[in-house]
Order: sequence, then C-alpha cells, then structure tokens
Amino acid sequence: MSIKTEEMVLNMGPQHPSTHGVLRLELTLDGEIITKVVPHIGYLHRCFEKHCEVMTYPQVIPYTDRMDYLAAMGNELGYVIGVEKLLGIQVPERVEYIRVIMAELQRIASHLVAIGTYGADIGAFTPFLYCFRDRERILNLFEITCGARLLYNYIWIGGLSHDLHPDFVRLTKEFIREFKPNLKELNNLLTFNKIFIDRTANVGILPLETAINFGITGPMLRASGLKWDLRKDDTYSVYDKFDFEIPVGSGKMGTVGDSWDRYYVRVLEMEESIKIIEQAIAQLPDGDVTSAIPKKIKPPVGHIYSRVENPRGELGYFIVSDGSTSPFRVKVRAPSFVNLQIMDELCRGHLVADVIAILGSVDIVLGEVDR
Amino acid sequence: MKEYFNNIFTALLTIFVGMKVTLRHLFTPSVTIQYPDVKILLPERERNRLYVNMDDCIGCDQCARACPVNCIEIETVKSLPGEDLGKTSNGKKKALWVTKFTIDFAKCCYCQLCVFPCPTECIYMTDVYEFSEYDRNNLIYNFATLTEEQRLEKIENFRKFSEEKEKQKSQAQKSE
Amino acid sequence: MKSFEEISELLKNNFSDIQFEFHPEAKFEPYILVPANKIDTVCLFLRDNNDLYFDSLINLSAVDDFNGNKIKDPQGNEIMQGGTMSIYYHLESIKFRHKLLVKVIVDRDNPSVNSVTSIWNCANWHEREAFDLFGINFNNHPDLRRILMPYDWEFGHPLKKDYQNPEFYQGMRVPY
Amino acid sequence: MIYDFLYNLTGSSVLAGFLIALLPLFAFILPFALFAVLLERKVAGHIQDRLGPMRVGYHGILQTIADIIKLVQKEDIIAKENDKLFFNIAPVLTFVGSYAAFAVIPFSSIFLGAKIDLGIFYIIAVTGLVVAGILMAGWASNNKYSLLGAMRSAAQIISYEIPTILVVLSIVMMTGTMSLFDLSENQTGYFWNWYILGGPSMSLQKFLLIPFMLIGFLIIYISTLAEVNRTPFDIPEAESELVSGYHTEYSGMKFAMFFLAEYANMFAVSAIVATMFFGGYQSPFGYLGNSLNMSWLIPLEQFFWFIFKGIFFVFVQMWLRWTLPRLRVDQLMAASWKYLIPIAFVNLLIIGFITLI
Repeated sequence: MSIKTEEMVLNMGPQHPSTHGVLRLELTLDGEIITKVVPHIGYLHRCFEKHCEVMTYPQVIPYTDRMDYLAAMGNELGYVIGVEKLLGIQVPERVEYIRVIMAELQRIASHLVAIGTYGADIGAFTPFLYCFRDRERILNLFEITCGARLLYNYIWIGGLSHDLHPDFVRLTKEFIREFKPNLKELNNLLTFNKIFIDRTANVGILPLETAINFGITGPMLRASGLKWDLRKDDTYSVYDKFDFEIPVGSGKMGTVGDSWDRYYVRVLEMEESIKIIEQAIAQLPDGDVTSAIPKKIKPPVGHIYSRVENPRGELGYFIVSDGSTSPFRVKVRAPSFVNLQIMDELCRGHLVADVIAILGSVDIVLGEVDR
Repeated sequence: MKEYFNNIFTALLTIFVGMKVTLRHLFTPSVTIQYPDVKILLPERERNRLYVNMDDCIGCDQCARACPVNCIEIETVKSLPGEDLGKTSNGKKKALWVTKFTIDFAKCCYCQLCVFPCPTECIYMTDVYEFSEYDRNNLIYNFATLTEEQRLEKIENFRKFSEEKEKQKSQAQKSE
Repeated sequence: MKSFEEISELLKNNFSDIQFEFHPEAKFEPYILVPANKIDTVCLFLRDNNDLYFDSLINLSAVDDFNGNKIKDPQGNEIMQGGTMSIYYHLESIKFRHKLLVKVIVDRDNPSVNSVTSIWNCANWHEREAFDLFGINFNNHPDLRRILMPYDWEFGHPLKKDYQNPEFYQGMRVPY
Repeated sequence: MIYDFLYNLTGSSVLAGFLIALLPLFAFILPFALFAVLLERKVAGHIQDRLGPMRVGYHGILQTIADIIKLVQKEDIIAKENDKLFFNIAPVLTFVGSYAAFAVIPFSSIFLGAKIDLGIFYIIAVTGLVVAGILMAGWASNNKYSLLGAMRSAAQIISYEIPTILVVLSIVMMTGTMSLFDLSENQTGYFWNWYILGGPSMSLQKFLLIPFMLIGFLIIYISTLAEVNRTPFDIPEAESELVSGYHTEYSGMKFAMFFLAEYANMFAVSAIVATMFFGGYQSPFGYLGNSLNMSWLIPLEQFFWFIFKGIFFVFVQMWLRWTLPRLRVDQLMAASWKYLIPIAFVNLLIIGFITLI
C-alpha cells in the first residue's frame, strides 16, 4: 500500500535572506524534492513606464538607473542610444569611448555582486566580502567622475554630464593591476573548490533549445553553449574597435548549461571586460563631451527598439515618441524579468537547497523584474 | 574506483588551497575604517545635499522645471520699478523678490539635473551626507532670505502697485 | 539573412487569405500589420519555416494609442471612447541573425488577441504584463492573471492613458 | 585527586561532589565561551580583511560580555502554539550533552574530573543527548523550517557518530585503554611519542602506524566537525535555506544556552581529538618544571599546553568555517556513508594487523 504523502507548500520570500530582493517563490515540495515553483513578483513595482509618460526625455534618465540598480550605467546607455537614434544625433568619439569604459566597469561591478552573493548563498561568506572589497574600488572610480556611487545619471542624451576626472585613468590602471591577482585568488578560493563544484555542477541544467524558446539572454544563454553577445552580434557604440572573446559554457565541471557554467561564464566575462577597458583607455581620444547635447529634445514621431548587453542579459527599450518633449510610451525588456520565467523549468526535481543555488546562478535583480 | 579516490584527492587539495588563501588574508591589513571616528574625504564632485546661494538666485524657476520629482518650490514677486534688489555675483540685475524657495530633501533623488540649467550657478551640491532627521517635515529646507512679514509686505506692495496700474490703465482707456 | 522585402514576399504567398499591411517606409523599424485573430498562425509559420526560423521573441509591448474621442464621465474626469491599442512583437532569428517587427491593432474597449505563449514560452509573462497594465486579454493563455499589480486590484489597468488612481486600496491611501 | 582534596577540605562527600561538578563549568567553560565568541568574530573579521568588533572595550575585548548582557535582558518569547515542556527542556538538554563530556577530559595530570576507565565510551554516550535536545527544539518550535532543520541535524549527527566511534575503536585497540587519563600518560616525553606519530614505543610498529594515524586523525576531525554542526556541515542552521534551523524560535537566555552549548561542544570535541592524537596535556618539548626541578610547576604547564592545543583546534574549526561553502544534505550523508565510514573501517583493519605484529 502506498503511504499517503501530501505535498507541502513552502513560501520562500518575499522577505528571505537569499532571494536577492522582494521575490516570493511558492515551492510545492514532495519531501525535499521540488515539484512546482511559482514565482510571485510585483512587490517592487514602482511604475517606471507610467513615470516616463510624464517626464521629459532627459528627466527619464535618473529613473532608468533605478531599474537594475546594480548596472545603472548599462540602463542609461540603452535608453540614451535609443533616443539618440530617434533624434539622429552622432556623439563625439570620446563620449563613445567613455561610455564603453563605464559600461564595462559596471559589468565587472555587477558580476562581482552576482558572484559574491552566489558564494554567500552556497555558504561561503568570505568570497562575498572579497568581491565587495574589489567592487568598492570601482564605485570610487564612478564617484570621482560623476559624484554618485550607485545611481549616476551620468550618460546623457548626446553626451555625458561630466568629463573624466583628471586622475581617472591612473586610478583605473591601478585598479586593473590589483584586480587580476584578486580574481585568480577568488578562483582558488571558490570556483575550483570541490564542495562548491558539488553544490553547483549538474544542478539546474538549462538545455539550449528551452533557453532560446524562453527568450533567455546574457550569461545564462552563453552558459548553455550559444556564443550570442549583443556587443558582437548587434554591435552598438564603438565595441567593434576592441577585440575580446565571448566566454561560452563548456561543461567543464558537469554538463553544459548547469549552474557552475553560468557562474564560470561570469568570471570569464570579467576578464574580457578588463581587456576591453585596457584597450579603450589606450585609444581614448580627447574632445569635448557636452558639445552634442541638444538644448531642446523633441524627437520626430516614430518608434524604435534599442538594445544593450547588460550584465544580466539583453536590456531593450521600446520607445514610442509622438513628437512632444516627453516620450509617449517606453516599454522596457528587462533581462531579469525574462530570465526569471525559467525558474520553474530549472528547479523541478531538485532539493530545496538547490533552489537557492539555481536562483543565485540565474542572478536576478528585483528592481528590474518589477520595474 | 579511480573516480572515488580522485574525488577525495581533489576535495582535500581544494580545501587546503582555500585555507591557504584565507590564512594569507588573516595577516593582510584590513581595508575597513572605523566610521564615526575616521571619516573618508569625499571627492569634490560629490553629489549629496543641495545648497542654494540666495543672493545669486534670480528666481528664474529653471531648477524647479528641471527637477524630475518636483521637490523644489519657488514663489517670486515682481519688484516695484523703484526698488533696488542688488546685483548677482556675475553682474546680472535682480528683478524678482524670491519670497519662497524650499527644497524637500525627502523627495530629492540627488540626480543633479537642477544644477546644470541654473544661469547664475547659485544651486550646487555639497558633500554633506549626514543630515538625517526624525521628522520628515524637517527635511523641507527653506532657503528664502525674506522674513515672514517682509514676504507679506512685498506681496502687499506688488498688489497695491498692480491695482494702481489697473486704475491708470482704465483711466487711460476712459480718457481715449 | 532575409531582408524585410523577402520576408513580406514569403508571407504574402503563404497566407493569401490574410490581408497584411506592409510598412517598409516606417523610418526606424519597418513592420508588418497582422489581424488580431490570425497572429498565432502567422507566428507559428514565422517560427517553423526553416528559412525564416524566428526562434526567439525578443519583446512584446502594448501601446495605448489613445486615438478615440474624449468624453466626460459622470465624475468629470475624461474617458476615452473607441480608439485602438497596438501590440508590437519583436522577433529575431538567432540562426539567420535577422529581425522582424509584427504589429497587431486591437480596439480599445474590449481588446482581445490570440496568445503566442504556445509558440514562444517567453511570451507568457509579457502577455500577463500587457493584460495587467492594459487590459488586453489573450485568448487561450495558460494562466492570465495580474503580474505586477496586486492580484485583487480592481481599479482598472494603470498604463491606460485615462487611468484614474483610486482613493483607497484596502484601507491604504493611494495618492502620494 | 581533586575529589580527595575537596573532600578533606569540605568534609562532606555530597558538597565535594557538587563542587567538583561545578568546577569545569565556572572555572573553564564560561571564560572559554567568552573568549571563543570573541575569537570567532575577530578571526572572521581578519580573514575577511576587516577588523571585527572594535567598539566595546579596547579592540572589542568586552564584546562578548556585551552580547551576554544583551541576551540576558532580551525577552524570552514562548509562542502560544509551542509545546511548552519540550520547548524549555531542549536548550538545557543540548547544553547538558556537551557540558557532561567535560567530566572526564584530563586538563592536566591533577586537574581531572573523574578518572574513570571508560573515558571515551562515556563521552560518546553523553554526546548522544545533544541529538535529543535538537529534535525537541525543532519539534517544539512548531514551525516548518525548525522541523526541517531538526530532522536534518539529527540525521547528520547520528550518521557522523559512526566514523568517530570507528576511529576511537582503532585508538582503543592500539593502546588497550579507554581512559583518557592513561591515554595522555602514555604519550609522555617529546612530541614524537604522540599517537599521531605512532605512539611511545620505538619500534617498526611505530613507523608503520604513522600514515594510518594521520588518516584516522583526519576522519575523526571531519566527523567531529559534523557533530558540532560547523561548516561545511552547518546545514541545520543554514541561513540561506532554513533561516537558522532549529533555534529560530528561541530568544533571550534560551538562545544564549544554545550558543554556549555550541562553543562548549566545540572545545570538548577538539579536546578529545587533542588527547587522543596530540598527547593531551603532555608538552611537546619536555617540562620546564623538570629542568628547574620545581615539581609544582608541571601541572600548570600541562594545563597551559592542553588549553593551547584545544584552542588551536578550535581556531582551525573557525578557519574552516570562513573558507568553505556548505554541503547539501544528501552530499553530507554521502560523505559520511560512502567516504568516511569505509575508510575508517579499512583503517581500523590495518591498525589491527599492525598492532598484532
């Protein structure tokens, strides 16, 4: 006779130490094995899209920072590229280079948070603090340039709010020189640690077809084996002037597309970003950064979809303008919003401890999910 | 069988490698500072609390329009022709009495959009970041320099002045 | 890599019964207008045809065109009658690296369109968001309920242009 | 020793027995717990490039006292649905489990609770109480997370007792005695007489034993780590999943008891490992007392060396805690049943053969 076991519903969140923000995961458990995961979002919904309709074009930029607050430069870049295409402005070369440097520094900072919290979720607390110690140095670089550490309002339509700080280049070189050994040390401490590998390899395997069908982008898609990066495949800004590879998941420690691959792709991406920054600093032209900022921003009627490779995936802005000074409609394709849908697929059949490991590897930011 | 011993070997090896890393960090000097006693010197472009230099402010309302969250409120009263309101630092003649200039720092999002359009650069961001309050209303800073009765007096003068002008205009129309 | 014209040719001769509207002249993004009830058959064809192979839906965005006639409702705030809403489907083929924009126009009063979740799972939450914020209901969508707003929010759909904020929601004052 | 001294001091055996039971608690465990909590936070801080507590007292010395005062004056919440009886007994039981083990641990040749022959056997039996205490705590808190945490930690402690017992068996088989006092006495002289290096007698047997003693030490150290719920086996109070497991519902003094029990257990466990493998209170380089022939100095030196070894092993436990991530429940069980127990058995077998030569 079969023992009557009924399933236990466990609510993880919205206030939970490791859900990276206000996300509620409703897990139906059979013993410790997960049968269904229902994410409930909307706790951090601040109606970004409604705000855009009453703000002028430049006033929307501080709001874009607050969506993915760990990669604010990337958000601003996406929005500003879209509006510049609408207006048909061509920004000076120096602005493009500074934007690339800032976006890549932001990618390293955001990946450091992703890797640090992932280690903390699995239980290793020390790498979390090492990552944040390195991230502080990047935030200081942002602070001397535009004054803010997290929400910058630095990339404007047609240029930048400030030019680079005089000793920005020296400090960035110093940061890169000290960051490389730290990265190697992090690998020794966490990446190749047997317990970490046991906890993450072959956990939450994402096959390539389901990834494409679910519209997954960013490190998660690359970890499943597809070499797809907007900086190379749909080049924007001056990314075509630098040579850098796109790290792809290779199933070194388990199968292709498991949580360890997603983690390791982010580590490799940081090394690539360092290469880009070094080349960008070497070829940094000079010029004025505020020359192309238009006084009156009134784009023609029309709609445009601009997209940028953010640390979490493809961030797209669908901007509809009706010819007035404020956008008629701005729809944001947030990478975390799309990547979160896969949680149910990934977590089925795993244990409760694995949900934390998988959620950490998916790396979502709730500000971006709920907008 | 081989995989069994390989597991044990890699486990022990990686644990000892990890321990070597943390041991080395045990003796590296710490990067943190003791905040209340030691304070970091902030860079000069720091964006924390706004400050408005009132004798340069000509009440042009540019900053209030540029602010995305409308946290700046300005009320101005036209000055009578005779009155002399003094000059701003860069020599521009002031024509408006700024009777009310409040910034609500509970709403301000520190985006610095108000600093750039100001013609006389009288509004700028300082690096003061320790200004938390117990009551939210204390965060509404009033920068206007006129006292309460001066404010009323200015409004009063302007109302009288505009009435006289109305009378003169109506007489002028009657006389035509 | 198929250009916009080739894709339109392919669509035209495969679906002779459906009347498309092709807009290659739209300045930034040429798009194809598809009737609301045929969207899922067209999208299935777009995905499965092996030289189009649109295997990934980048973005599904709804826009309230707000082009009906304004009338005053009893409480005095204005309500839109008639008019249309449009839904934009941004498709992309990773294999052939070409993109396509498909537009669907639904009428504003009771907008309904066929769901494409069965074709691309990614559309599931996008459609739920469009339903939540615009009120467009997608036929045979797996579980069409609100996603960003509270589940029991019965004051209409926030992103519509004529949306009025409720005074109270479960005893909490809503306007800031 | 101590008992006779106290007996003729107080005259009544009941009072002497009572005093001897209190001696380890007040004389050692409480000060050790104060020091260990501060040590943990300082070690964690410095490993993570920060300073740890610095504000209370000079360089944070008084931090633990501040913690204890805070915990004592905190309200001791007992929820309505809690099972009152078990809820209150649980912390006492866990503390008693770890505190009772101190009765037989030889701090030095004269500071010794009870010199009973079944030393190790008694310790293993007594630490079984901790499991009962944890299960009670988990069940009585009447919430899903605590129940899951308690189940897991019970399974973990039981399945890690087997490798401990096997290694203890191999030591007992080799030395022939179960009393911790005799064990420490056999390892006199310099450090090469310790069991980790094959025991006191200079013979082929000693050199054969060295590798297996090392394996035995590793196994028992790992399994005692699991018994004390320290990383990488701290699944019961895995913050990220179960929001701190079985003692989620506890607050105030009861939580302090759990806290104290954990640190007392940590020291008890490292003391046992030190006694069995690293020569208990024997000093590695001979005694100052002998060379200056001040015989009363020897016990004090022994006490110092014992505390030094104990705290060194406690430090290694803390060091491990801030280096390693956490194992999943099934990997934890697999580690015990598939790796530790088979190796412990083979180790036991080989040591058996060697002792027969």
